[in-house]
Amino acid sequence: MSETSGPQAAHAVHPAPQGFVRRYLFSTDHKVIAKQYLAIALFWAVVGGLSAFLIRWQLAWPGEPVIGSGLLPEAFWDGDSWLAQSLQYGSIPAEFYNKLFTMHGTIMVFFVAMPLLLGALGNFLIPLMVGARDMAFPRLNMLSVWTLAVASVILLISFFVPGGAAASGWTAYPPLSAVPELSEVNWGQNLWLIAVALEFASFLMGGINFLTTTVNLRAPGLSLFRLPIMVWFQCIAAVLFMLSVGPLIAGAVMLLLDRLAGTSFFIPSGGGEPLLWQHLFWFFGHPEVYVIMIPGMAAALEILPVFSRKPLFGYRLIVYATFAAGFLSFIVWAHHMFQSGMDPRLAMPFSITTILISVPFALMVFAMIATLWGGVIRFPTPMLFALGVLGVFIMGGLSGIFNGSAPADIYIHDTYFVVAHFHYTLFAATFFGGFAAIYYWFPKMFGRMLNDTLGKIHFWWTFIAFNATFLPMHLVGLGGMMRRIANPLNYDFLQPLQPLNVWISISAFVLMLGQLVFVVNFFWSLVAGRRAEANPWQANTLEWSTASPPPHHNFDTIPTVYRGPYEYSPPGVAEDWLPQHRPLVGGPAATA
Amino acid sequence: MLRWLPESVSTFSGDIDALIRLIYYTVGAWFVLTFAVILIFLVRYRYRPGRRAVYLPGNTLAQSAWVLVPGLVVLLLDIGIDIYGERVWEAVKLHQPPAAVQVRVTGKQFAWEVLYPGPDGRFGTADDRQLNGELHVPVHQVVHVTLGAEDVIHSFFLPHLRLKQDALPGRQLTVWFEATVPGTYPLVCAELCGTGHTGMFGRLIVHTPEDYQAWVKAQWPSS
Amino acid sequence: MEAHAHPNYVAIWVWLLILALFSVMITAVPMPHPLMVTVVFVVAAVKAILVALYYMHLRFEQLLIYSLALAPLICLAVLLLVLLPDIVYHP
Amino acid sequence: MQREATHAVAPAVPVPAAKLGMWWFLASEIVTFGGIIVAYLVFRLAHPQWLEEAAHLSVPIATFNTLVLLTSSLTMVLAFAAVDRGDERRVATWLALTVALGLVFVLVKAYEWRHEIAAGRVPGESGFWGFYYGMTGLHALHVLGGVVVNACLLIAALRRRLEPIAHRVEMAGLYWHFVDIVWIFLFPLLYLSTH
Repeated sequence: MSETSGPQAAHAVHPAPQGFVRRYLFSTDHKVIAKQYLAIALFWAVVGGLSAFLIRWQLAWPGEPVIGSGLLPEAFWDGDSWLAQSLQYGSIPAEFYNKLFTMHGTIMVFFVAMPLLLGALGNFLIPLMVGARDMAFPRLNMLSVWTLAVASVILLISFFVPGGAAASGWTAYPPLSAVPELSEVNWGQNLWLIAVALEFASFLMGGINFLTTTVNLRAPGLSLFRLPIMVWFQCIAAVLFMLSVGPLIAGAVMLLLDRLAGTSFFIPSGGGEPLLWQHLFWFFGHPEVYVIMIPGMAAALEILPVFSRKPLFGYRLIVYATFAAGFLSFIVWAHHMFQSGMDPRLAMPFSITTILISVPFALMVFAMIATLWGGVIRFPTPMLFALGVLGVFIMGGLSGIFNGSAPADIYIHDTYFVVAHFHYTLFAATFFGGFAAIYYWFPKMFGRMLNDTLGKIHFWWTFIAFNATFLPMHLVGLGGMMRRIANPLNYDFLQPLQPLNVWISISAFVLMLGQLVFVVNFFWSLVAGRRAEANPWQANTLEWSTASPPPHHNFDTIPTVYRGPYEYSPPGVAEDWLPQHRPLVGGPAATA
Repeated sequence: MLRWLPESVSTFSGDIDALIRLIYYTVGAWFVLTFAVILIFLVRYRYRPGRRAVYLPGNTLAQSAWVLVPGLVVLLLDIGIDIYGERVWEAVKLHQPPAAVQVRVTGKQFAWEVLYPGPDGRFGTADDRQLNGELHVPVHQVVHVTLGAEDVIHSFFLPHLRLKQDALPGRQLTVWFEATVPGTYPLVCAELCGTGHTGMFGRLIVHTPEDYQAWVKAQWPSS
Repeated sequence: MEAHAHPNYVAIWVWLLILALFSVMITAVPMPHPLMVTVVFVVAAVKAILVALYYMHLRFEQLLIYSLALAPLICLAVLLLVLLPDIVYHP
Repeated sequence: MQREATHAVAPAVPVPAAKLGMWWFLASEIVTFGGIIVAYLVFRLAHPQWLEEAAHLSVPIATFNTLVLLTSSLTMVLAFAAVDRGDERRVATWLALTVALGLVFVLVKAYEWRHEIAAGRVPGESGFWGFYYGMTGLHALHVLGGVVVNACLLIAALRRRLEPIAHRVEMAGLYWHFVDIVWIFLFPLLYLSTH
């Protein structure tokens, strides 16, 4: 950590490194690192999406050969290639199905959502938004992305080891995950634990940078309550992650010892306690949900004022509410365990805290709506996705009340209602929030605009197909369909739900197909998009005060900040925006 | 939406359904309200040339009231849901009425083993009988089910009775229910328990009193 | 470097040794087990606080550093409080 | 309303970035060690019979190791004080002592492990031994890591290059004292409170 002999060190101008390797692979530039995170996230999004495709295929048409598998010759399916062994003549056996949803959850939460929302957004935006030349510890930053890359490779290898990938769910409840014979997975689960632990290490390193950069490297005049919400939320997310992940790292080591060294921390036959893992997992797991969600919300909170041309309503209130939600997130975790056999007297206290947590999030939603009131609202693609976050998040929050109420959860727990609920919240954050951010900051990141027409097609396609997929899932859950079953047709009482399952699957395929619009738009705009000026959205925050894309050292001169980040349509100013760094010439000092 | 719930056939299933209904109408109202407001705002305040947005940072208490007051309403509704929920939870999971019938159910990969104590009403005696995947109970009688698991965690789920409880290896947990309608209902596993998870199910057979006597007679002819 | 003077590290070290030996010897004194455990852990906590305050200079740090050191302890206390009824005293 | 201000808003006495980063790392270490200690605590309370198993451990050896580690904290902090005074020779002496004491700790620990394993008390033997090896092993790894870091600093100090390592000695010290504190708790948790 020698690169920090003082707060001014990162404000020194370094020449951009030359050569492909130093410049793009082992770069210490936060902008390049952000793109590396983005690449990792997009790669895993494709893998996670493919696993989702197979999951939905199996649920709609259990046992049917996957579409297109007939194109491969019989001889291929007789062979012993990985694909032929995983799929039996094109159809999905139960043991492979278990691997699919396990890896889908793991990938989407740890290898898509976090790299996208924290890795890419946090890394790209924090130094630019606080007016710094780079992160406080650039080399640690590089180490964190490379640790994630190693974790990614290990997770990828785990698919191909004998016995295949982990198959005990992304929550990896022991004893199923602790004894190889019980899940019929051996090294897949070990590698899973190692990959996830490395991923945690990666984001712990990232978090150091988020906090230290924000505390120490802010531009002159940029007091804490002039920070953009994005910076606040990234820091809160980093702190939540750091404070909650430790026990699970300890738990992962213990589980690995159970598997490899013959201990019995979680194996009851040896005196262990399976519920302990669930406590450690969810003690981390619930704050983790907010680690993902808060930056997604922040993207929406950044974008709404810009396209409403209005200040963000209740800036401080939103920050305080998020602190409250972050604090509460440490005392709600047992709501994942109401039916787990934990002491039933614990249920109601946790039910109360869980339902209370709706209050800060409700405040945040109301503040977003209040921001729209009296605005001058335009609807380019980023705004559409930001509104998508708002709408989808309201749905997800409301359906959470069912799960949070312990007695209602008796019935709903482990059904598709839960699956619908967490896709409404996490999909809202990861994909709507992530796309909002990508459409909004793409010009800053790559210097070109994304095509707005394709963007709008992409939004409406995604929004409609998303709701068509996950809204009916609530009904399937109310009908009693359990999570993680490979074949609903096995159960008589689930037969009437099958048409809904088919509908959900078809909608999901349409949803996935719609993402091709984005892929085309992304790559086409990368090379042929309209060149972006420095501030295409007429936004106030500091990242727009420098060129698009920013030079290696971000700012030619470090800007001085005069006001908060959301001064849109301020009285006494001719334009309807007033950047943070622009002094008011001759105007009264108190306007902002 | 709520018509998708399976038929409700236990003494407490109605309470749980009522709670779900209460939450459904509460959040449904919020859903309609928020989306209506959002849509009205989006249309009413859409861009038109020459109009300038209102400068409203929401910093003062008077302005914050616009979000704080609805937040307070949310808080009150939350408390209401919790108070109602507390009673239901108490009835289902905390307070167990005295048992008329006792059985032991053990989950293992991948079946439910049901152990009946026999006419002497005690486990560990010669007249214990084990049936795989079949839970026979009389209607309108309080049944205590002592749950255990042999290998991994399973979840004892009776959708029509609105009863779910994980079965843990190394721990015995007792749940209760009282069925109100005779019939045959699914008994399934709701917690991932391995490759055969999707095939792990059995039946709950709720007998009329006469049927139940006949079933007991058939199982234990000597008594 | 730091603006403050260095405390007397050797004196603190002597205290640490005395406390360590005291906590070993106390286990040989006949007394009720819970009392002994309490004494042993209070002594351990005092040692830890001495090391943290003086060797790690927490006494001279700002609120931010303090909260980084304390917040994890609060989280762990919450975890312990919930685990106690569930793992130890379950029926 | 925020008034326009152009003055810098960095805290009056800024927290050095390295110190902030180090404390962040230590906080994450506290929750990690804390997680396993909390788990051990609840297991220990739930299994009174672990008392007898813990009685197999040697309190004199562990007491010796406790004194070794406490003393190494002293030498470490004296190295830091010597850095402050710019006394290069002393820095090297104190660092060398710290490294030596750290190695003594690890060797004694290894001897203990060998003794226990020879007596058949392996990790899988019971829950207690799982925790014993898990917790002391994790701790010993941290001691080894600290020894390596301190050895690197020692080499730099021997080369009379104090300037670049000055604040690194402080950071390494923070880490080393943290490892010491963990042991301060592991000692009573595992060895004492047995009789």
